[in-house]
Amino acid sequence: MKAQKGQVRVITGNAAAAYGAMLCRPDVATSYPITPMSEVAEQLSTFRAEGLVDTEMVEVEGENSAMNVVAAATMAGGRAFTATSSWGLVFMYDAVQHAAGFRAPVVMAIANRETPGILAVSGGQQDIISTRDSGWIQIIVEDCQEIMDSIIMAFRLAEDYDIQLPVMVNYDGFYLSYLAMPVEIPEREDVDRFLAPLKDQPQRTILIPGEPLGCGTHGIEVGFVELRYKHCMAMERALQKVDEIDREFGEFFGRSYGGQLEEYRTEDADIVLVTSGGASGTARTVVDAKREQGIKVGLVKLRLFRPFPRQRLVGVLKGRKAIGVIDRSVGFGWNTGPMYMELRALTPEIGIVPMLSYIDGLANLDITVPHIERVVDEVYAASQGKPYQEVTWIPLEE
Amino acid sequence: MKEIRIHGRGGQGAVLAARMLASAFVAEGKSVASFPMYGFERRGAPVVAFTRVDDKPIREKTQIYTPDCMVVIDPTLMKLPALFSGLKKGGVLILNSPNTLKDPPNENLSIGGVIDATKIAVEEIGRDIPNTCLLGAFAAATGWLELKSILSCLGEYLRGDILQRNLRSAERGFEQVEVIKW
Amino acid sequence: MVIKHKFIIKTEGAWSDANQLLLCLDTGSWRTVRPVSDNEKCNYCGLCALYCPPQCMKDMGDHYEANLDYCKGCGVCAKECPRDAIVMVPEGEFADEGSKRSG
Amino acid sequence: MVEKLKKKPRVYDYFKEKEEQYAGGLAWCAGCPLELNLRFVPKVLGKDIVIVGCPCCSAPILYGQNVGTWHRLSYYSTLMTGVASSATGLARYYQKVGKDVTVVCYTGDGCAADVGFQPLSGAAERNEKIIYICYDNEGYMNTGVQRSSTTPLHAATTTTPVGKESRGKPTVPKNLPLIMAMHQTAYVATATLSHLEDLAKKLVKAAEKKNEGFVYLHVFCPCPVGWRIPSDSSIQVCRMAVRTNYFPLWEAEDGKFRFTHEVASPRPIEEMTKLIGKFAHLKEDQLEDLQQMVNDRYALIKTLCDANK
Repeated sequence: MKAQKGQVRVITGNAAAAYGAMLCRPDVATSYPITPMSEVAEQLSTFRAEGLVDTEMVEVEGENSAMNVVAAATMAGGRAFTATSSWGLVFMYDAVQHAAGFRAPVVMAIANRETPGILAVSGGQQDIISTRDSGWIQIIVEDCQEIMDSIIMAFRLAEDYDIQLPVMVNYDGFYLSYLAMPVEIPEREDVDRFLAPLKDQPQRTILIPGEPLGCGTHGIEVGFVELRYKHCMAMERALQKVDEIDREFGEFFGRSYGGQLEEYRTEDADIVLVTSGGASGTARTVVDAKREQGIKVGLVKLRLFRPFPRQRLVGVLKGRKAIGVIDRSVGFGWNTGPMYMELRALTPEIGIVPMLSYIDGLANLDITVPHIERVVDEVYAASQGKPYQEVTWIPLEE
Repeated sequence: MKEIRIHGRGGQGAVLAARMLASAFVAEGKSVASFPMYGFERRGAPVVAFTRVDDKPIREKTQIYTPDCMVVIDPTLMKLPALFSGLKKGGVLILNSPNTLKDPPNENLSIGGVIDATKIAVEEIGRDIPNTCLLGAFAAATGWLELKSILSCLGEYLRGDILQRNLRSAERGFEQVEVIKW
Repeated sequence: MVIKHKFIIKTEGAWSDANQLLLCLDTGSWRTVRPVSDNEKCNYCGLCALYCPPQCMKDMGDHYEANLDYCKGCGVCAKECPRDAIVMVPEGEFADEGSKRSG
Repeated sequence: MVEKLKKKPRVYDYFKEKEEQYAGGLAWCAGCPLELNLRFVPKVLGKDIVIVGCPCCSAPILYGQNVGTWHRLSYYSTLMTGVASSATGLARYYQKVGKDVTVVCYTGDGCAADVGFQPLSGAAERNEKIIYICYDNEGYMNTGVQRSSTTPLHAATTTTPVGKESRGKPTVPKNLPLIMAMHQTAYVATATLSHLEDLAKKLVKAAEKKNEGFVYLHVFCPCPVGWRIPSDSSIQVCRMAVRTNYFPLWEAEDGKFRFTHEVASPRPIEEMTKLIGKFAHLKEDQLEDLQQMVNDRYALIKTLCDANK
């Protein structure tokens, strides 16, 4: 059974996010502006005004309220969507943790942008890193089509009875939010069909007016520990679930993204690059070019950041001669890239090989082809036993 | 090291008693550590407070599971099943109660200090705040510190007329406690 | 990892359910005084029951009596009674059936 | 033998739900009017309401403990920063699926006037169909009597102590009910526990007006422990607050004001402050300050009510 061919339209990443949400018919959604994602809110409001969807649009007065609105709506039994970016995401952080603790299956699109401290109305993944321990599932996508598809998959994941966890779909602010690309928009009934399995699952516990049921309770001593443990077990289950849903999406819509991560030309690779987000696309072109120059390099696109795909990463990184990690954010304290920091933790399982951390693409700076070429050359040199430096801030070395 | 566990209800001064006791031991050059354990603060809700005393600095940060001495500020707490859990053999009980104790409420108890601290507090302070009176009784029944150490530290916590009334309450606790040896 | 603990919370998230367990505090033990109503003075106006914060005044047909399991001895009933028919009496004087405060 | 009255107080006629929804023994301090207030609400509004609450004095009762719960009401707990917004999420979902549900927010002044004011104002401006009840105990009492923006002028709290250099709270309190009325939502009213029939009428009106838009009830709710009042005098303090015009009882429908209880000859503020320990340190000048504030605020609300005559 295959979905019908969808209508192809050239739309921005933001619009793709709005389409993804609209197609899943959320009961409640919020709109609040923040550069670079405001268009998501505008587009959703337009869909509502045109009657394309009957979502209750709540024009909240701030992101903190946005998260509280959608979390409550899901706990009442509804489907809810919201979108924000950096400063907005950290402003709602108490409610973000609250939603995760409640196991509220909210789906949130985030156009990634630098976080407060230094005003930067510009792209970077610091907001993902700043909320990586919030208990949310975090997915990072590469292009506009993947934004839309991932939001549809995110509802299947979040509302799955075995998961019941909120999901962030992260896409690069500016580089993807404003990037216009052809996007195939599936037919409504096909999305309904893809989400239909959720209806056959048991009904999750929801608020029932008049029933003596309290949503959110004092976790007292071991009761609290139980809930944290269950939360971690759900995260554990999400690893397989992400792969399953991606496979199912591929069989039905003809597009799949590898689930937890995607491997590109890693079969015989001596050295491997690890990237996430839009830079992964640029990295593919560099991998092809370097392959022609005889360097056996492969790419891992880290798509699922939380829960962290340890097993699959060990599978693809074990036995390589050297690894290069490009981070679009800063790991304060380790003073390396944060994703590099997490991959270092796999050393006991993948063996001690040179692992190089690259910080690039902050504050809208571009992770260019020459930058990535330099990474391949240095990682290759390191694999040949040449000395290397652990951390490279590429923009500062130009 | 001596471990003292104080049981009371919100508003009866259990937390303050633990702190005052700690200050009193410091007056005799001891090392101390004292902290309370309660959920939400509510007048009347059960509260437990801990004080550890030793010659060398205290490093443990846990609750007290094997107390050497129990101070029970509210007699109705005597019916709590786990009240005496972990009490060391040869333990001491300081109890605020109008009635004496014939036999020990727990087999590990060997000394009982019983006093109607509520009556003394109402007479001296005008309100049922029995904590300082029980500290006086504690000094007499355990002999672990002198009354004047307790009296000297009350000034850190109370002032003026309230201080004077509490000093008298502590003195009467010291003089009028019924010390029972089991 | 061998989990010995028997989970008490059956739901994924934190939910409490009165159908499973309705909790109740022994606030009656908080009292130091209790209300005593004088049937001669009381004209059964019901204000004591109306203003009682724990709403634990029992209607005895011609006067009200506090439910001693819950009454905290706050004294609002005595204060609000227009005919001063209720007096707050120290618990010590009730070493009888109603009191749980036998020392 | 005195003649026994036949009729019960009229307030009981307003009860839609006679059965007590809460357990008998609850963790409120002895004499706390908040306990009366919270037990009173579902009796008038009915037991099918959904209460939205946050950490505050009523949290140890409204929240369950692990699976156990202290009452039989449907309850949603959230953050102090998220009460009105969470209620919006619930109300909007129920409207979307066509269920007529009364969502009642229930917080103290710390949430409503301070940290949760932004979502409260947002929900009011959007005229969301919810009832927001604030019990104003003029400070953060659950955490130990710290000041809030509704703590009165010159009042002593643990964070506005009386000392050589300072004598209580130096600023006037935020006039939250009036601010909320300025949002011109469906219904705003003030109420207190000494005037239970007035409160009952306003809860009944709230249930109606909630179908048109946002309802805000501001309930004056003294804290015996925090204000240093004897446990038996909390209702008396409410009464004196009304009689001194310190807390006038009024309502505003779609921005039109009306007194629901006018005090013929208001008593001097001293008759209330003398009952309350947190004002015990007030000297003549501070007492005059407070009286002036009460007079000014009363004149303002009177003007608004007269404008509507």
